[in-house]
Amino acid sequence: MSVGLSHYLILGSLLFAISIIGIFLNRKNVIVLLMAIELMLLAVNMNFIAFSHYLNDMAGQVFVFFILTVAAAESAIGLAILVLVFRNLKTINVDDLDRLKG
Amino acid sequence: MNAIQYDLMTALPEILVLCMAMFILLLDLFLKPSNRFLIYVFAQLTLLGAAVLTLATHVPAVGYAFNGLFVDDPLADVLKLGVYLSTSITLIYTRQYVALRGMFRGEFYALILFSTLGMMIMVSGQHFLTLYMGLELLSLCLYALVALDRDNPNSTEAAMKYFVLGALASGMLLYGMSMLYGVTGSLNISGVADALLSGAPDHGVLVLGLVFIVAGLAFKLGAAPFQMWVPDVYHGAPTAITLFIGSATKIAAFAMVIRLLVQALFVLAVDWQGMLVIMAVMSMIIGNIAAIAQTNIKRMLAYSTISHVGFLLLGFLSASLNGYASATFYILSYVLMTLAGFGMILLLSRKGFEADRLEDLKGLNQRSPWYAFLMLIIMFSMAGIPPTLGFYAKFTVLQSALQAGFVTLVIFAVLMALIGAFYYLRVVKYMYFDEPEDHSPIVAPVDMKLVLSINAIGLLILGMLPQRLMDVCAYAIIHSIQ
Amino acid sequence: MSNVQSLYIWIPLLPLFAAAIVGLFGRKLPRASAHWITIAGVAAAFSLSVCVFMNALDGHVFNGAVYTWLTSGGSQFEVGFLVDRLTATMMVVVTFVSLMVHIYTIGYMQEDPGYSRFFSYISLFTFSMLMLVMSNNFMQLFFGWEAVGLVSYLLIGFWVKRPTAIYANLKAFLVNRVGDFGFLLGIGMVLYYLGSLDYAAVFSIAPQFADAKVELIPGTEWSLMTVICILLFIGAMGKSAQVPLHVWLPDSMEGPTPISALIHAATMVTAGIFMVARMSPLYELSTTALSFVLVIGAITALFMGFLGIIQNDIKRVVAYSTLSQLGYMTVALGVSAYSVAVFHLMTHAFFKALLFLGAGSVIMGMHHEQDMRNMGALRKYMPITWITSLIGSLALIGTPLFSGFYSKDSIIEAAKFSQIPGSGFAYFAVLAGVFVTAFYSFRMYFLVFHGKEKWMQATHHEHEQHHAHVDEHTHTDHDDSHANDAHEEHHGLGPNDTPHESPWVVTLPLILLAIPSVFIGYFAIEPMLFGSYFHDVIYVDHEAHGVMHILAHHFHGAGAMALHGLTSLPFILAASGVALAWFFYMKHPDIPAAIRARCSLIVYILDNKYGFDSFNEKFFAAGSRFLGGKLWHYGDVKLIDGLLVNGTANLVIRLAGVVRRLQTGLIYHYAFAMIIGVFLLLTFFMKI
Amino acid sequence: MTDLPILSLSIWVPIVAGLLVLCTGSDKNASLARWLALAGSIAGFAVTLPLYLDFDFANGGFQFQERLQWVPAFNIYYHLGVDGIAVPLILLTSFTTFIVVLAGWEVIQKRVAQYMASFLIMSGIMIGVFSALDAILYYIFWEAMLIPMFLVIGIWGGPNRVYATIKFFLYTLLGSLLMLVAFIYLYHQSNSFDITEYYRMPLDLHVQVLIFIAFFMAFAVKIPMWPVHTWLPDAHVEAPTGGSVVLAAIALKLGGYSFLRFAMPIAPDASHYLSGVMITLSLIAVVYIALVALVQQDMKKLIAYSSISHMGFVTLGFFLFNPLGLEGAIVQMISHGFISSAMFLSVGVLYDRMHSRQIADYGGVVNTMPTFTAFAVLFAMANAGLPGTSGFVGEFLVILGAVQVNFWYAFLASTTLIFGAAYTLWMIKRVYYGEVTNTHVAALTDINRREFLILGLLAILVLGFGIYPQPITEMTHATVSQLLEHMASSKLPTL
Amino acid sequence: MIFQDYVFYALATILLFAGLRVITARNPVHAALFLVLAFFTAAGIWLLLEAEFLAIALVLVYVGAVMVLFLFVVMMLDINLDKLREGFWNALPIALPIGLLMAAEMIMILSSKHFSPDMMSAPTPRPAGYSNTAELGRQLYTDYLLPFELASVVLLVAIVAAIALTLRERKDSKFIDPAAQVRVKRADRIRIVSMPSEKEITPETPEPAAEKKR
Repeated sequence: MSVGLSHYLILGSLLFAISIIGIFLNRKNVIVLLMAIELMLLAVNMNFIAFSHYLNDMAGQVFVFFILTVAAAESAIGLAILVLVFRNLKTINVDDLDRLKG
Repeated sequence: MNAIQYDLMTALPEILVLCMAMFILLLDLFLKPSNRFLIYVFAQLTLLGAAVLTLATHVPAVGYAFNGLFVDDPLADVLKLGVYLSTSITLIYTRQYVALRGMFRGEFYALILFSTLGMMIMVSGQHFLTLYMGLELLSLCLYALVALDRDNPNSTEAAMKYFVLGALASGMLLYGMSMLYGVTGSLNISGVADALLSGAPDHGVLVLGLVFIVAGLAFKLGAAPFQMWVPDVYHGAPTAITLFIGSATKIAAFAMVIRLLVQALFVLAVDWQGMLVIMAVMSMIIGNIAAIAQTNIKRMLAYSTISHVGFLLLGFLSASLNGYASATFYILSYVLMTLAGFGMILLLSRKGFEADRLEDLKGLNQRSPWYAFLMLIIMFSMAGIPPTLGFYAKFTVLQSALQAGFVTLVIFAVLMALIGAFYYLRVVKYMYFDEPEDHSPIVAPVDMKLVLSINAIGLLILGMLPQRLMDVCAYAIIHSIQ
Repeated sequence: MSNVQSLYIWIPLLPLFAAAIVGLFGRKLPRASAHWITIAGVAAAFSLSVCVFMNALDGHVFNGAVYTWLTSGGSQFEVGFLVDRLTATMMVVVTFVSLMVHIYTIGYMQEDPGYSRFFSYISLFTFSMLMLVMSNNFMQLFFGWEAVGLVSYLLIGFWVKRPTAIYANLKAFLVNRVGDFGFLLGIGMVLYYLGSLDYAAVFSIAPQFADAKVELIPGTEWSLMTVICILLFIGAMGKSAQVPLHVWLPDSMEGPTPISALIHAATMVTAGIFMVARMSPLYELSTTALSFVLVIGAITALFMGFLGIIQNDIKRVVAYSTLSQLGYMTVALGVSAYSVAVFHLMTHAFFKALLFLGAGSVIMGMHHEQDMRNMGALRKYMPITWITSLIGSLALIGTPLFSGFYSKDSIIEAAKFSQIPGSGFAYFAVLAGVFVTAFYSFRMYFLVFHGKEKWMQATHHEHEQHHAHVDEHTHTDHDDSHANDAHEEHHGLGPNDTPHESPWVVTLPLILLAIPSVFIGYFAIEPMLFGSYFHDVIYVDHEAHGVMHILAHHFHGAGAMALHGLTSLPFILAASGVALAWFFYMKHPDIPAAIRARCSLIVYILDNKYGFDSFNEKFFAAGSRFLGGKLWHYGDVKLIDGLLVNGTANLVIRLAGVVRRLQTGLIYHYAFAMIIGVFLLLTFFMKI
Repeated sequence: MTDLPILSLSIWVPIVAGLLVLCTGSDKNASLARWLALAGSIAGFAVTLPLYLDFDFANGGFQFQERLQWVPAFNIYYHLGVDGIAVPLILLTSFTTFIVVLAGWEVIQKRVAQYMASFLIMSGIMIGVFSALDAILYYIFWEAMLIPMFLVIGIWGGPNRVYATIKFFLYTLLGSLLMLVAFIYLYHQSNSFDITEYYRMPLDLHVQVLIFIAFFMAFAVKIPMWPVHTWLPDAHVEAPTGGSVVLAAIALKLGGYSFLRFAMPIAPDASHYLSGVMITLSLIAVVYIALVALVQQDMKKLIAYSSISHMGFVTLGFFLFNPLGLEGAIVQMISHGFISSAMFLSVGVLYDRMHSRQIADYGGVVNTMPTFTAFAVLFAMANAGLPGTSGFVGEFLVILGAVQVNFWYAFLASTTLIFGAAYTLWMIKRVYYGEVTNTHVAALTDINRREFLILGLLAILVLGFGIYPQPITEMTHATVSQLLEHMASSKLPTL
Repeated sequence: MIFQDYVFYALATILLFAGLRVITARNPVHAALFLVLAFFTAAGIWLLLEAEFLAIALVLVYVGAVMVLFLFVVMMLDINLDKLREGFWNALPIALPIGLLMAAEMIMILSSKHFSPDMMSAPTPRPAGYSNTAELGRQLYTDYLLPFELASVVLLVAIVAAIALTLRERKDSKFIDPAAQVRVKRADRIRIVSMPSEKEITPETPEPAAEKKR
């Protein structure tokens, strides 16, 4: 079976599924949660690049470029927030982040 | 590729806001604390200037810029004006609040302006990429703003939740976009629409993409089941930021819905209608019912927002211009109500006192009949009782949904509105029927008092004379969507 | 005669104005003005009524509207007058008795703090009664009907502090309302089927509906006229206290005596009789209805008489005699002898008013002691009262030549000759009633005016006994501080007091009433019963109900009738009744007690008035309250409010708790929700 | 006819007056607020008078029409107009406002301006309901009325006021929201919110039935009909006297009026189709509620239940579809306005003095308050439907009308003669008659001039309309016959 | 293209394995490292797709910056790892079905005809002189100027936000601002108070509390 577009897309969807399972499993550890989200973005990027390649259209790659950029910025802010959380609550255990509920 | 269009004129307001935001960042470094208020003045001037520019460049036609990535149509102008107005009002309401909490800093205003920019981009985005960038710009600013009250564990927790879930939602949105890109071969909204109209691309993949896009949008709007962040973030964020998240950003999210679902994916209307119905129903149930159990006003208003989003979605169901116009009317009305509602909380809060519990409103009528009256109007407006703006807002969306034949859904919606009325009434109850526990005078700057009064009374006046606002919405929709 | 017609409106209005003036400003005006104003009003009404009466004797009939009350759906409801001989007769009787009572009241109520109020009420009553009798349509009839009920209510409860009085007035009103319930439905049927409420129109069209049927209960057919007549008669049963709606009348004796005379003997209670007489063109169309009327009347006549025997309260004896006499009148109606009924109504009005006022005079003399067992030998102290009461009693029992004889004997004769179903029983009942009437009337007479002066031994334990029959829950201990009010309490005479004759304002009406009680029958019988007096007013279908013809055939003049009466069965019965009373209460006063002890069951039944009161109390009053309580508790509070309204609210609140708990505050749950949301959306909308 | 926009004046004069009163602010200016409110209410009454004086009795259609474009996007007009049914109710409203202002004169001591203003504003709004000819305009007035009433009960009410007022609000809101849905539906059918347009529009039976049910929910709650009546006793009991008066005298009439204005003419076939149900519910209200009233221990509750029972007559009259029933129902509405006001005011008079509404706390009031008792008995009699009082007229006509439809309807309806008298007079007996039962009663003082004036005015009206009700029916006559004519013709689309 | 297929399968396998390890690794540090591995393999796959610049950028940006940042944070924060892993597998009964079902659905959809090689055949390979980087750059600075500018703003916001959130002046630090020292004026340091040399003792009127405290 020769590798075609579907393969890349399926790879992407599997990554996506893994990230989802990851979110479920690593529910308490925010850092791994963020990593799972990174995986999800990776899946997206995979899709974009595959499409871009098969459509013969650069737009997809451009999009990925920006996703990478934004993801970097996002990580910075996210980790800053994480640091704040740790400072204020002395934990990053998600279970302890339940002051706000109901 | 055509000749690249660098029509900077079209994006003049955005450019102004960007420049001013950076200017404020810089200015903040050189200002003595006693002159900090200049930042505020500049921020307000920026918004004013942007409004002037938007109006000045306004034409009743669709104009593209940046190679079709950016659009300037009447809808964008109207929504941008809404963004300016609500941001400006936000700044007025929050000035004292942030000053008392040590947040009166350049970063705050810069971030507000950056997020305004993000919203403007979202409003004017004509390309998935533009929309995404605008969205992320907004989101990143908001994450930071929510956490800006650094030593407050509630804010931090709220920021953490907002961030994680926001990132997840972005991921979903992107996944959806990637699918659409793959099927249509275009990232441009009109390109997608054209591709969908011209051929019969793979419907299954389209729906797959659609599901993820809808999920991403629903998150931003706060529609169930993607609403979970709303109460916690509204509650945990500093009230000033809550006000901002609750008002202006909803306009941007709304714009994105219009751009993506209506303009790009109109062909899939049958599919997204079904999704919106489910989400509308769930939002109305969860929003209205959970709000009843709240003791915190911010939280209650968060749930109220969710239910309002449910109503807002009804406007889209008819998939007609009339429906979009009614949704536009609804979102603008909602923003005005939310501004006033949170404004009232900000008015009552003092240094070290948030005034965000329902009990804090006890006996407001005795402390200040005028503000109690204003809050009364706000609450009845939110409940959709005439003669307030909220009534017409609900009326327009209900009529558009009924026009589309969703009779059962409309009846369900009014029943939910009935449940919703209960918790608004409870606020009135605290204000009017209880004796005050707190007799401290209400201290606030004059401009805030004035604007708040105008804002609340405006709900009443617009409720009696809604035609102008309706005209604006209809105008914006008709001239922007083919 | 337009000058006479314009007078008509003033006849009811003058008493009304008097009532209004005294009622509104009575407390600010001098005390005496209350009676002057009202007496002037009633006197004027009386004199005008006499004019009208004379005019009517000339054969003039007036029937016209005063104003249009309301127009609706093609029906005009008017206020108007029909003045014919029947009306004129009633007007004269009403205004005359009313005038007498007004005068009498000056004496009777002298010390009462509600003096002006009382005059206002009785004047208002005169107005209402006149409106009732003068009406030319059903609507106004109903107005008068209820208005007299209102005044009756107010007057029975005149002494507002007395628990018994305010119990009695409520009871009177409600029982009357039961009657009115039927009456109103009857009016509704009349309007619907006969198309009008105007007497003239209704009477002229009624014969066309003689055979009409209505289907009230699906599958059964009823004669329209029977339904209408019975419904209307139910109204009469309430007002004229026929069994089983009689229960209010004895209790109404809680009111001041003058009104007992005026309202509960002479006028208001006869409104039902008047009404049926007025409706004779309708009743003649339904033998079934007449039969019903007859049987009810007969039962009332006999069984209410029995109750008179065991009463010790002087007013109650008279009250039961009134009930019994109303039964007689009803019997007369039932046998289509309407004119006889009206005739008896008239004579009864005089002698019963006389008896009541006499009783009132006795009560005054005894300082508001009403128990006959504490009286005796009063003829020495109150001669005028004694003589007039004797005349009244003689008239009541039907002593020949007295007015009561003529009317009562005619009824008995009419019952005897009637052919309609139930007439046999009725004849027996009225005959037996004669004996009973004579017995209890003279029992009262002997106990009060003859025998020993028993008030000397009277003790106040009687006081309590008096209250034994009153309402249970309203009975509260009387506070002696209120006893200074003369009319508030029953005192009786102290051991050292002696009864005294009443002032002239009291005795004058007695005398004036005694005159017609003796003579009116003799003079009126021929024109009223057998002449053309009621010719165009009362309609009798002589083919079907020919009683009057037979009576006329047997009638040979008033004098001859009296002579014949001496040998007739009724007279013998009456005489034996009197004799028995004399034997029991004068000769061997210990016999009644012995009988009482022997026939405890019968006494028990009679004491409980056949159980009507307790049945009503337990079944209707308590039943309604029970039902209402259950409906309220289970229907409103539990089901509608509890389950549906608050239940829904609670459900929503509980749901709110559940939804709220979904918001766990944990990021991962939120993320799960989002993912599951996407998953479900995808699954639902997935297209392959 | 004058050229003045009488209806607009009738609506806005009291509202503006109310706002002015509100501006007097705190209780420091209480007496100013009172006088201003009195002047406002008198002015409000005065401007409604031309409606009667200039009324064209022969015309059954709408008069005094005003029509301005309002929200062109939805073809909503500021369209006012009245017919013979609305005018008496408008007059009743403006008059009752005057009474209420007087009644609250000394009784209300806290937040006087707000109290007075609420009633003035409410008056304008309710007149708006009676005169609106545009469905949305009507709806706005209809709902807006809830707000001041909500506050009145909640602020000045009794101990359980919060429950009562929220119940009142939500109950009524439930119905009216469904009505709104019906309006929108009709709008989509006709592209108009003009009520007269709806009258002409043909509709399928099942559509009519649905619309009728939606209207029914709104109006039946308001009237209220069994089984959606339970808000009323609570609201009445907890409301201050003025609130009870307005609720009973006018608010309930909004429902009755609306049946005539909307439900019946818009869905005539459904009305006929469902008339059996409606009559059954009405009769349940008459009988069931009367029994329930009998056992009430609280005077206001008793009167509230009596109101429901009387309103049962109104709905009964409507659905008999004959002129007697219909006019009887209208007269009943007007007369109930006076009588229930008077009854509630009477309770208010007692409550102001003793701060109890429990029947058991009273007894022998007549001894200390004779004048007042005279009034109370008069009104009780009127409540019991005594001829010569206005209470009789409506019941009489409705019963006459009911006989023509079905004897047993009339039979059940007539039981009110007994039950109505029973619960009213039993209460009178327990409260007013008898010995003075306790020291509180002994300390009572008779009514003052102000109270005398109020009760006297109402007494005159109660008697006046009892003796001469023709002015009301004269006014409604043409409208009623036109309505019945309209009802007689089917609106089903002809195929 | 057989070779490329093998490469694809190999890389894909590693990628999926790395992904799985990311989410299951006991230690967040290991997770981060597996993520790095995943990114590397992904970059490899992207090379197959002729997205050379992005492949390099992924490694540089992500591995070089983001992942390092992750690791930095992980190590900086003193975290009790065991606690975080409590009940780790509890969620599996939900996670696995949902994840797998979702994947199945997506795969079913994505393996549609539309994406099959017949419909969307692989483009012809680029000529040797073709520069993916140049092409990307050209588009970035022309067609996608607006997002490019926005990206810069996003990064600026990230900087500002990160600083605003985490930079704090420690209260216990003894930092002295030299500029403030230079700028100081006499009036800031001393205050001349004129006091009467003698003062009557007035015990009745105590001094205001505020002054006393000062």
